Amino acid sequence: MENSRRSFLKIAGLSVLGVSAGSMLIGVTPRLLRASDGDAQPKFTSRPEAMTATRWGMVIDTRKIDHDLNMKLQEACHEIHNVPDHVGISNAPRHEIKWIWPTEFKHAFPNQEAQFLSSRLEHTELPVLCNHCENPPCVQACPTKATFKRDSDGIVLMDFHRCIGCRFCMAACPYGARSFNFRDPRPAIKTIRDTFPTRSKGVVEKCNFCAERLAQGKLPACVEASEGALIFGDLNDPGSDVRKLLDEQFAIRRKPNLGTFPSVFYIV
Amino acid sequence: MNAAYLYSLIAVVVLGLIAYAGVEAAGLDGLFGLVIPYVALLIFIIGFANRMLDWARSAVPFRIPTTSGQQKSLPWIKHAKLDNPTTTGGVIGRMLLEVLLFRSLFMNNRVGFRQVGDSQRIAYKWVIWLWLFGILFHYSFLTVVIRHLRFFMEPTPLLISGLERVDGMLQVGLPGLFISGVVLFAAATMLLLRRIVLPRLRYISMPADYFPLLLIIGIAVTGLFMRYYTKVDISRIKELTMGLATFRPAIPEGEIGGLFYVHLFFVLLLLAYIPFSKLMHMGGVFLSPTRNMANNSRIKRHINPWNHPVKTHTYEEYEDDFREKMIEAGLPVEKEPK
Amino acid sequence: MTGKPKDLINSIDFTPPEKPWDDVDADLSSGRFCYPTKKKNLEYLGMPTTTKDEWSPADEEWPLPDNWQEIIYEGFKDRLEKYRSLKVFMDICVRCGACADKCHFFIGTGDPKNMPVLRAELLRSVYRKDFTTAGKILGRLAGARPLTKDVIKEWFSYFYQCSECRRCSVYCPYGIDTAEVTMMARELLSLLGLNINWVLEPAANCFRTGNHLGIQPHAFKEMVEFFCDDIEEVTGKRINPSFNRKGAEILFITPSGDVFADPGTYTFMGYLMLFEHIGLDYTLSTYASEGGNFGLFTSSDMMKRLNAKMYAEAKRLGVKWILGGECGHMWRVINQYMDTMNGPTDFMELPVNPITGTRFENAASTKMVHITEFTADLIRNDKLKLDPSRNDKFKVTFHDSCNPARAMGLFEEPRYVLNSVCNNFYDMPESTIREHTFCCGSGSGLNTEEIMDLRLRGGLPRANAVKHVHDKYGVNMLACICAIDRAVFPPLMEYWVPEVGTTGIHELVGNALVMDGEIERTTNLRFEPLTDEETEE
Amino acid sequence: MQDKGKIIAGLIIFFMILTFPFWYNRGAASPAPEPELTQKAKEAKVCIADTEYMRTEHMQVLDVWRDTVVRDGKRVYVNAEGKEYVASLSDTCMDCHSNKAEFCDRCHNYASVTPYCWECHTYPEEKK
Repeated sequence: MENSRRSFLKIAGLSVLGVSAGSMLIGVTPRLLRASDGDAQPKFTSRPEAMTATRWGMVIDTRKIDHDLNMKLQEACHEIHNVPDHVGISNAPRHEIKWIWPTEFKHAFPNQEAQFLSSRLEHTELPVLCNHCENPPCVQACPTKATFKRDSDGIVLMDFHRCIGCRFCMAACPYGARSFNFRDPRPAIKTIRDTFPTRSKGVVEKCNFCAERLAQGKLPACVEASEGALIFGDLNDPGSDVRKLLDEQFAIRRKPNLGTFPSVFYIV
Repeated sequence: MNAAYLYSLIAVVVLGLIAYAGVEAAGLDGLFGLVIPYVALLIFIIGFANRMLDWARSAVPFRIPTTSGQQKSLPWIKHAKLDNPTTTGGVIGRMLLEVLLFRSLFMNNRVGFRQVGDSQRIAYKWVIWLWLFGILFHYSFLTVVIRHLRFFMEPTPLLISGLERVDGMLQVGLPGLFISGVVLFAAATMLLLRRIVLPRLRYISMPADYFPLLLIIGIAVTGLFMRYYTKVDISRIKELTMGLATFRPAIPEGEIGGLFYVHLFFVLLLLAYIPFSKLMHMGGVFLSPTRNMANNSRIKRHINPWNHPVKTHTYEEYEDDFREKMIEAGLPVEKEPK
Repeated sequence: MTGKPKDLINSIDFTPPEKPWDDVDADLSSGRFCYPTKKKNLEYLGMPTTTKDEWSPADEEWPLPDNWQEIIYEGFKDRLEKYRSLKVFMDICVRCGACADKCHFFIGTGDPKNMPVLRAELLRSVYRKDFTTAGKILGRLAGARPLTKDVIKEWFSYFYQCSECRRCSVYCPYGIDTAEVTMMARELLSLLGLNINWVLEPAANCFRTGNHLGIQPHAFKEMVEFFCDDIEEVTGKRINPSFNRKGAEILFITPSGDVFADPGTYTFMGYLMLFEHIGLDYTLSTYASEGGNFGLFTSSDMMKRLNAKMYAEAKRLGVKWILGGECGHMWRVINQYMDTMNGPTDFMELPVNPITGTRFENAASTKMVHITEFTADLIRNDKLKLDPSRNDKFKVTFHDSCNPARAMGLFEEPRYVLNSVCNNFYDMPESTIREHTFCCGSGSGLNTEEIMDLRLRGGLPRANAVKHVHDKYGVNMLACICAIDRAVFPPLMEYWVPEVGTTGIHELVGNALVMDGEIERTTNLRFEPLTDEETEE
Repeated sequence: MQDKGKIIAGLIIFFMILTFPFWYNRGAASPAPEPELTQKAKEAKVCIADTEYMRTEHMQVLDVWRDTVVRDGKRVYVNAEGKEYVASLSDTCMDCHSNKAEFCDRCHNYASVTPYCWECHTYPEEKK
């Protein structure tokens, strides 16, 4: 059913029509905001402990990265986000779902001069994830606005409810940061955590900079697990940890020539 | 009757108000929720059967199919088995294409004038709109009707929940948008606008053409409103409808709302209206002799039940009239003159 | 009477009038109606008459019997019981408008009552008033209106502006056939003695002499012999056809129009040459000397009365089967009515082509074969020696006559014959041929001089398509398989596309047929040189 | 009278289909089920809004919640009385109404409504 719904949309190109018709119908006046009774209006707010920034960013100190840490990062992330692990069920590479994963320097930075690379960089894998670009091509590619960049803090997010599985975003992302659920993810999740939803078959997913944790005043799971190798903060705040680090250390970003302006920096 | 639609619009609005006021002001929930449904259903069944049997009572004296393809003739000439059927199978095929796909409407074209040099020429353009709106209208209506069976069956059959899933596959909004409802509303509105906007169509349209369309639009609008906007408690509604479907009619406790009764009243009006209106085309299409007969009267003799003898001019009478002249011209005659 | 073609076509306006249609009276000014039947014809046929011998539809007061409303009511009721088609067609129209611009009379006049839907509404409105509950209660709101004398006038006007061509029926989602409605309306009008002379005079003639034109037996024979003289002059071969001969294998019946008027006469000559060439054992009948049937345009009873002589004569002469010539409505009667009305035909045998041995299984019950089926079979089996170059001066197109097209489905046979006997054949655009074909504009007995303007308008869609292929391919000859067409097209083409002539298919067969022992031909059957100097370039 | 048999047969089939719900239910009564409240819900007495409103609008609430949470990042809902709730189906709704089968499914099944919430969101029994 899921697939038929998605392929239908893909073929018919009705997505825009559907969304607009739907929002037209239900969006006339959100009854919810007209209150059920009484004069007071219901409203939404954020928790006081929520962490805020105007542009979240991350600095990865590659000098502190080793294989074990890489694994730890991924585990921390994938576990709390109910990311399925299809290994053993299906080994097809395209079935793999990953939010943060280790890769070799030459793959992470294909445009960098890699001759006579320090053996440290040559042999260590670096963690890569969604770059939460300032100019994200995936957002432009999405026909239903399921992928969007949050105005308030610059995080590139996915609204899974809206994703129709067209995978335009995957084609648009230069970093391969997105995965598609070719299979039902639930059987491949060891322990389903009820603090985060799973996804359904036919939906794209990726790193969300732990937006749900930031809202609770917690750092991203990978940062927490990184033993100081990953530093997280507001790129627009000159006094933030990330900015301080970037002041001191030379850092590079992935595929800078594409003009996407990643928010993830690598100190090499 | 250029303002014919006004009569029908007023009629529909008044009827809607009657149901609304009847329930909200006069508290006639029982009348609108329990009595009228059974009455309307009875009117429909009896009226529909009556109409069909009335048609059945009339004779079919001749085989008069409209042939829209090559006849069956010499074996090396390709016979159009569906458009000019000679067998029952062919007729069934032709009828199915007609009833399920509206084939005749599909080949509709429009006449217009084209300037060639200093004079005009007639030109024809294939137009698909009537077919498109027609088929969208009918199929979305059918889907909506079948979907509503969930209110009359417990447990809801898988087939119906399956249809709901397909109908709701856009998964837009909450409650999930059903494509059929929106399409029904849009197609019915287009069919109505067509009648109002196109001068030729406005000229041939009568109140009886606008009334059912407006009634159906009324049904669609009240339905869409209840589902997406004002909201109703559908558990209670199902309690009411299940009461009807199990012959234990009762008005459930608690508020259902006047809008629901307007919706229901419109539906029942439509149901009761069918046997007395052009909407009988749903049954009549199967009885149309130009489509439901095979073109085989040269192959197999068709019997006219009222075939009566007529006065003819026999050869004998003819020869009596012209015998002399015939003999003179050397034509053979049966009887020599005395 | 009628202006230039350009002005006529520019004058067509599809915009409906301001007033609703039931407030617009029928236009019964001179030239807008067919002359009513002379009383003698009605009396001869034993049909109801009007109360005055001489009257005109333009008169304010029509000579109707006192109980005219009752007559119509009873007649309507009777027909609703006898014809399911009528009852269903009265009830199920949804006025979707698909038929509106399919009628050639609507296209040519722009008169909304010539839209099939409104034409039928003329009858439906009265039906609703008298026979439906909704109509009785709601009246005009339900589209019902009382039967008044104005309604009768309207019926007379518009049911004689329908040529029963059935084109609307093809496009109707329910197959509602205005021809059927028109036939019923004409029957109802006939009950009041209202009929048109151009239909009833031929019908009366046919009843008496066996053919519409009233040709008496000796004259019929003389005319055919005259054709034989012409054939001898062109081919050097003498043909002596037999008449009323008992024991012949086949009875040949064709419309009398082919005996009487050009260009049908050339088609008749083509038949004679073909039969002579293959040595067919056939006979002509002076009694069954008419294939056509103007009873079809009057009432089913009249149709049956005129049709009866075909089988009666076949039985009297003891033939095995009947061969029918090129005629339109004749074939509607033969295909859809004849066997039901005047069968069964157990005195005949399943038609077998004596030359090829082909069994015409599709005529197993009627025992009557269409001449183009017969000729196509001969050509397919290589039994004819044909020289199509003798028709090279013609660039031919083919008009599907309404009845063989939409009441029979005879599409490929004539085209096969045409392609075999001439080198230049071009079909008209798809939307105007085969089941989509347009009427000549004068079918169903409307081929009468007094409504020439209307006929030219009704024929416009057909002429327009002919003009198209004339401009595109240089078509100069319009072939058809209908005697009414052959009478209608010469004036129609003269007006709209003067460069195009009219022919029957078997005229072209006659031209192309290389007969045994014939002299070298220098002219065609019209005594025209085989090639035109002008066209030779 | 031709084809009368066929017409009557067709009519009977048509009416059988039309009245199918009557045959299907065979007159068996089926009252609307009432959602069952857990002890916790009973004690709480109030939901985020009054019951009548929640009966008809709960799906709307969830729809607005999910949009606001996901897209605007505002995760706390303040109701008309000023009480704050974390706008979360799994954490808030299902905390009180932890009996999905008795609270949600009964009515949804009765009304043949199949929400696809549970394709992604967890509910208490699912926790392993």
